[in-house]
Amino acid sequence: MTQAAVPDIRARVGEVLLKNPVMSASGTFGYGLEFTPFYDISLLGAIIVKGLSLEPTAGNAPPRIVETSAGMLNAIGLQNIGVERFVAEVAPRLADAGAAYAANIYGRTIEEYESVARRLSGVPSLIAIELNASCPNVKEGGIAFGSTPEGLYGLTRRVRAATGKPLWVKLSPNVGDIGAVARAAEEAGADAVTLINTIVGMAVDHRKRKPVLSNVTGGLSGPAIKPVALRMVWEACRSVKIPVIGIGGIQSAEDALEFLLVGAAAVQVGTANFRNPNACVEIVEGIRNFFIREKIARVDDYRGRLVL
Amino acid sequence: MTQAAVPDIRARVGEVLLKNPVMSASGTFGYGLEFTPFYDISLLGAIIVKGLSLEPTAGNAPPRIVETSAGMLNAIGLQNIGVERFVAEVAPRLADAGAAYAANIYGRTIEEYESVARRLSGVPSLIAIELNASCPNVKEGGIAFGSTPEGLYGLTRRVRAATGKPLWVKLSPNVGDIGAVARAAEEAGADAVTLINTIVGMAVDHRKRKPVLSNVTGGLSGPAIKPVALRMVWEACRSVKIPVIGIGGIQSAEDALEFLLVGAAAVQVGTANFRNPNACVEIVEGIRNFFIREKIARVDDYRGRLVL
Amino acid sequence: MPINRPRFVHGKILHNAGGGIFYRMEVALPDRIEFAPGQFAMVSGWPGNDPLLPRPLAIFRARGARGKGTVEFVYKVAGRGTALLSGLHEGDPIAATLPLGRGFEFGGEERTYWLLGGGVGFSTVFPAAVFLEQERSEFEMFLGARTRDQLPPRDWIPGGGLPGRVHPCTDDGTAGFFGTVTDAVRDRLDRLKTPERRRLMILACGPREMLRSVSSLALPLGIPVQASLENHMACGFGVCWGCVTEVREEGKTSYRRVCKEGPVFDAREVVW
Amino acid sequence: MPINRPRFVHGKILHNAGGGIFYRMEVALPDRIEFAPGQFAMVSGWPGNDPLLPRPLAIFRARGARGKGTVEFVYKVAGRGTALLSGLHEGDPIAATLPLGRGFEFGGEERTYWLLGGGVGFSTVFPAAVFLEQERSEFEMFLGARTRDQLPPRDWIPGGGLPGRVHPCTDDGTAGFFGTVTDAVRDRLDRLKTPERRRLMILACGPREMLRSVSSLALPLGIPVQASLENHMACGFGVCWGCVTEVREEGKTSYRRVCKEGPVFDAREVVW
Ligand SMILES: Cc1cc2nc3c(=O)[nH]c(=O)nc-3n(C[C@H](O)[C@H](O)[C@H](O)COP(=O)(O)OP(=O)(O)OC[C@H]3O[C@@H](n4cnc5c(N)ncnc54)[C@H](O)[C@@H]3O)c2cc1C
Ligand SMILES: Cc1cc2nc3c(=O)[nH]c(=O)nc-3n(C[C@H](O)[C@H](O)[C@H](O)COP(=O)(O)OP(=O)(O)OC[C@H]3O[C@@H](n4cnc5c(N)ncnc54)[C@H](O)[C@@H]3O)c2cc1C
Ligand SMILES: Cc1cc2nc3c(=O)[nH]c(=O)nc-3n(C[C@H](O)[C@H](O)[C@H](O)COP(=O)(O)O)c2cc1C
Ligand SMILES: Cc1cc2nc3c(=O)[nH]c(=O)nc-3n(C[C@H](O)[C@H](O)[C@H](O)COP(=O)(O)O)c2cc1C
Ligand code: FES
Ligand code: FES
Repeated sequence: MTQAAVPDIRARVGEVLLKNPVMSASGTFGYGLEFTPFYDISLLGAIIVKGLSLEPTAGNAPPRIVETSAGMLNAIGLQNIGVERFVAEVAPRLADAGAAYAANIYGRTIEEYESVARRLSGVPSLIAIELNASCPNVKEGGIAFGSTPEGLYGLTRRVRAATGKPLWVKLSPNVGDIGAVARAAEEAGADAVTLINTIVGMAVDHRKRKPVLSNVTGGLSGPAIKPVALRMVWEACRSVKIPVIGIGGIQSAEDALEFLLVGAAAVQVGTANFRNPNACVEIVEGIRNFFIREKIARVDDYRGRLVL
Repeated sequence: MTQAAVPDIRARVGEVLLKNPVMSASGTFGYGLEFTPFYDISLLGAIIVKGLSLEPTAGNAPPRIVETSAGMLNAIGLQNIGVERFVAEVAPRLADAGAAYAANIYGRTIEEYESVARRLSGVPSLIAIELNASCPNVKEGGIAFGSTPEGLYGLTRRVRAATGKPLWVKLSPNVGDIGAVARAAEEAGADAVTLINTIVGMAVDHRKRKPVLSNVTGGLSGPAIKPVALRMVWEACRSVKIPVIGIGGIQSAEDALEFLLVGAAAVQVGTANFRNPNACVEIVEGIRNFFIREKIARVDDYRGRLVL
Repeated sequence: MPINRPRFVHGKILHNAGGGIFYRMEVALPDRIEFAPGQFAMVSGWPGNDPLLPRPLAIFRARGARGKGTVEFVYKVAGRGTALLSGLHEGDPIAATLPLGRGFEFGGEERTYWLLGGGVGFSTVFPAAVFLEQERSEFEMFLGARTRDQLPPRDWIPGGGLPGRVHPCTDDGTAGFFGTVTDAVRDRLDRLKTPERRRLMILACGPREMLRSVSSLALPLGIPVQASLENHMACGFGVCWGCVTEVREEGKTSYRRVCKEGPVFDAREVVW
Repeated sequence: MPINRPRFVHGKILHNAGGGIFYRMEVALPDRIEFAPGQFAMVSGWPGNDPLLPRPLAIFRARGARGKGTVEFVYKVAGRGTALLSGLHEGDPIAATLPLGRGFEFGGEERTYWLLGGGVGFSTVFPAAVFLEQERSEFEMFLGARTRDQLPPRDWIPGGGLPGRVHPCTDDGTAGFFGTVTDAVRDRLDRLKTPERRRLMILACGPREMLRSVSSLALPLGIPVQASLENHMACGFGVCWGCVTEVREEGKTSYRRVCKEGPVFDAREVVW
């Protein structure tokens, strides 16, 4: 029982082999470079950059965020610099930093999705495209695609055809049957599914009698949603054969291990970065230490080993 | 502007007029009598008793509960004394205590629902029947009925025909389109809809590699879910004409006011009773004081007055 | 009016300090409370909703006069809630619902008692010791810990001064009896004469495994065992059905609420 | 190495005590920090996830030597997070990300400065006063409060001893100038000679309405105004895009992050 002195914590997501199973979540990690004062970003499994669109996007009017119990609502409205500037200015610097990175993308139409995917396909250092079919904030955004298996199937198939990069489809939790939606993505050719995106929520000011967010509703993230995310990831793992990337409320290595335990191939860490900018690397370290302590040799010796 | 010295905080739910808009939520208030050491239970708008079934039910094996961030998962499995004992032993004592009370009911089949509803129809002091079409815990339970508009429509119509009591239908939040489900209940003849029931979640022990709950999944309740509940109540209010009873994460008068503001006719308070057994009466007092301070004469002068 | 049936009260911390691996906290309350040994409180009052639920703690001691009271708890840091409690200071607010549950029942005058406390379980049996001392009943105490340092501080032990009355037991033999409480009980039971056995009653609180094994020793000898169980609780006063344990009565099993029908159960009924 | 670019550090509270309606907290850090006046920290470290997000607080003062430092914050209880901070004690843990944001920019030697602090906004401008005092630059301070009791304690004010340099302003006239900071500024601007105006630069922090109205007085006179904005923040270091404010540049408007491109903005660019 001494084999696991230095565990191998590399994680495989389809054809992509990650240094470790910990990625930063889109929209909570900027374009990655913002974290270089805190640590060496090449230490992460991967960085998923802020959702990119064809054109730069201004986003919603403030207020865009509000805290809730153990969570937060955001309605950023996908403010971003656009795919061109990302490819020209950011991608080379991420590559220079030695970071593994994927691009989260969205469009207002299928054609826009295709264009963004095509533009990114030529970036050699990009490891994958993550299709955000679920952002509940922008009215003309992903919501129509991600909320039914049919809509998601159609979108995924088209983007699948538009790019040779590994395609990860990020699922909305605002559905009745997450397994059915995950299967639709799988059937349409996704290489992996990522879940969950934020749950649609709302906050109002009972004195001013107004919504707190200018967008009225926003997406709930943070520890509050972890039990829901874990259940959905578990259901998705039992519904599809492609890898499942687990996300939602992860704050610690223990949380991340829970997602691996129910079957996730890797995890993403979002809101936790805000309170603790070192969250992602601390989670990598925590997983490594757990594997050492418990003498687990590699991720697949732990992953999906939930005993019912 | 001095009219509101003593505001009228009575709340109307269809034909039922409540002393105030605050009810205790089913499953978090026992059969009501357990609260008599704490306060006079006739002070509440209404008490919704623990979900009743045709026969006494043993419930799930422990562990049945686990705490999560700002929330808890439960998989009680609807342990209850059965409708007969409730009618014979509990109902008279609630009536004696001067309490307004409604019965939350469930069945494993439509016929069982009908039988429970019929049995309760003859209890004069019972103000309403709340149909739990959403409990996610018992495999043979409400989940099939509450998760699609069609299923809910069928169930509601049958129970509607079985009882002359006001019928409130309690909705599951584990659906893609809460408005559609609320409309189905309305079309089938419900007098009101109550939402939200718990959101399906899961907790695992990463060290023991086992689910924490014997039932594997459980229902998430508490402040963690408030933003989701508030959004769904808001959507339901815009989807149906019948009254909407708001519930989910309410801990304080401010929280309750938020639900009224988005349009709820009344609210229910669940998990908050556990930490503070006086929660319900404190919320009644808090609403009254807010109305006095803000010179609001009656509930309808505040209810649904969200300015978008 | 003294608090003798469940009430939700706000208090302020008077002291909260460690003693070995345990903490002892005294809280000022709006009134004196009256409780039965084995009863407990649901303690909360920290800011924010995380942790959300109150934590059950045995009532260790209560004092006070009309309109003014204090309650004491003894606890061990087991997780987030107790860690949070251990960080509170004098003057910080605390809320509690108390007194809750069914405590120990005492037999007639002729009874002698063994009080068994495994780990922090001593906090539940100490009030029984205080009561028995007042009643001038005969009792002995068995206190179990992994090692010497994990025993309760000597000056907390009621009647701890009386030689022969308190039997510390350590798994590693660093103090008192070398072995578990169960081992010590087995040892003593073997040497007990029948009349002594007839008078004996066991009141116990500790890990479920200890309660189970002690019961399996004592019950066949006709010695009644009252076992105080510890389950995770949401409400503590019988309305959530979250804390149940399986019991057997007249051949049938059913789920009983540890917070309401317990925490003290007749060990014969418990399905271990 | 001193902390002069964003780092996440764990500290321990040295003092945390009230002064009037304000609290002042000093935290021991693993190293000395170097910051520009107007920069801030994201403060957290309480147990549990509720509140979840850290709270932005201006860096009021920082001291220390190699491998050992302290930072001070001054705050007012505004809601749950600050209420929680106010209940913390000496020795309690604190976490902070710091130093963050773009602070004030100072002009050439010939400049004179007015530092405006509305409410707790003084905590942001005081470090600028300390800096200007070191530089032997000329400055005056206008401190606004609703009433006398809500002014910062006199002994916290840098250069507070110098007569004529600090101008308290109270809405109710109970101390200093009778009126708001904006009123006082209007008053003084009216009496200012052109050469004085040319040298003047305004650094301000306070309610948005104060910043807006001061800007609308000073900007038309060609007096530069640097306004430190306060928005709700999630991260504080530019990765969530939650804290944006609308700015106008070359005729076009866009959303800028208060935490990254700010909190100090050229008032000409802000869309008020
Ligand atoms: C009637 C009664 C009296 C008690 N008296 C005392 C006392 O006087 N002194 C004292 O120190 N303790 C006492 N306890 C135990 C005490 O309540 C617990 O130690 C405390 O609640 C733990 O809370 P925590 O937040 O510190 O730990 P938590 O973080 O809640 O959990 C501690 C451990 O329990 C596990 N756990 C959490 N939820 C569940 C679940 N649903 N099922 C199974 N395991 C779970 C966790 O994984 C963890 O390992 C008493 C308990 C009861 C029921
Ligand atoms: C750069 C910067 C520096 C600061 N420096 C200081 C300082 O040195 N001292 C100091 O005392 N304060 C300072 N503040 C303000 C301080 O951060 C806030 O007072 C604090 O975060 C409030 O937290 P809370 O939890 O106490 O209040 P909260 O409970 O979070 O809220 C307080 C009020 O804000 C409202 N609110 C909540 N969310 C939103 C939203 N998204 N949009 C609009 N309104 C909302 C709430 O309804 C409530 O009325 C600074 C702020 C910034 C941005
Ligand atoms: C401020 C913010 C912005 C986000 N932006 C995006 C985005 O651009 N694209 C996307 O797919 N998800 C976005 N998300 C969702 C997160 O990637 C993640 O799915 C969600 O927050 C749940 O994980 P968490 O609880 O760890 O934060 C955003 C979340 C937050 C909080
Ligand atoms: C322990 C527990 C038991 C519950 N049992 C029932 C039930 O029997 N019937 C029902 O309709 N809802 C039941 N619920 C759901 C609540 O009534 C309520 O819808 C939910 O908890 C959300 O409200 P809250 O956040 O205020 O608790 C139960 C909830 C809890 C926590
Ligand atoms: S803890 Fe709620 S019934 Fe026992
Ligand atoms: S607070 Fe996150 S970008 Fe400013």
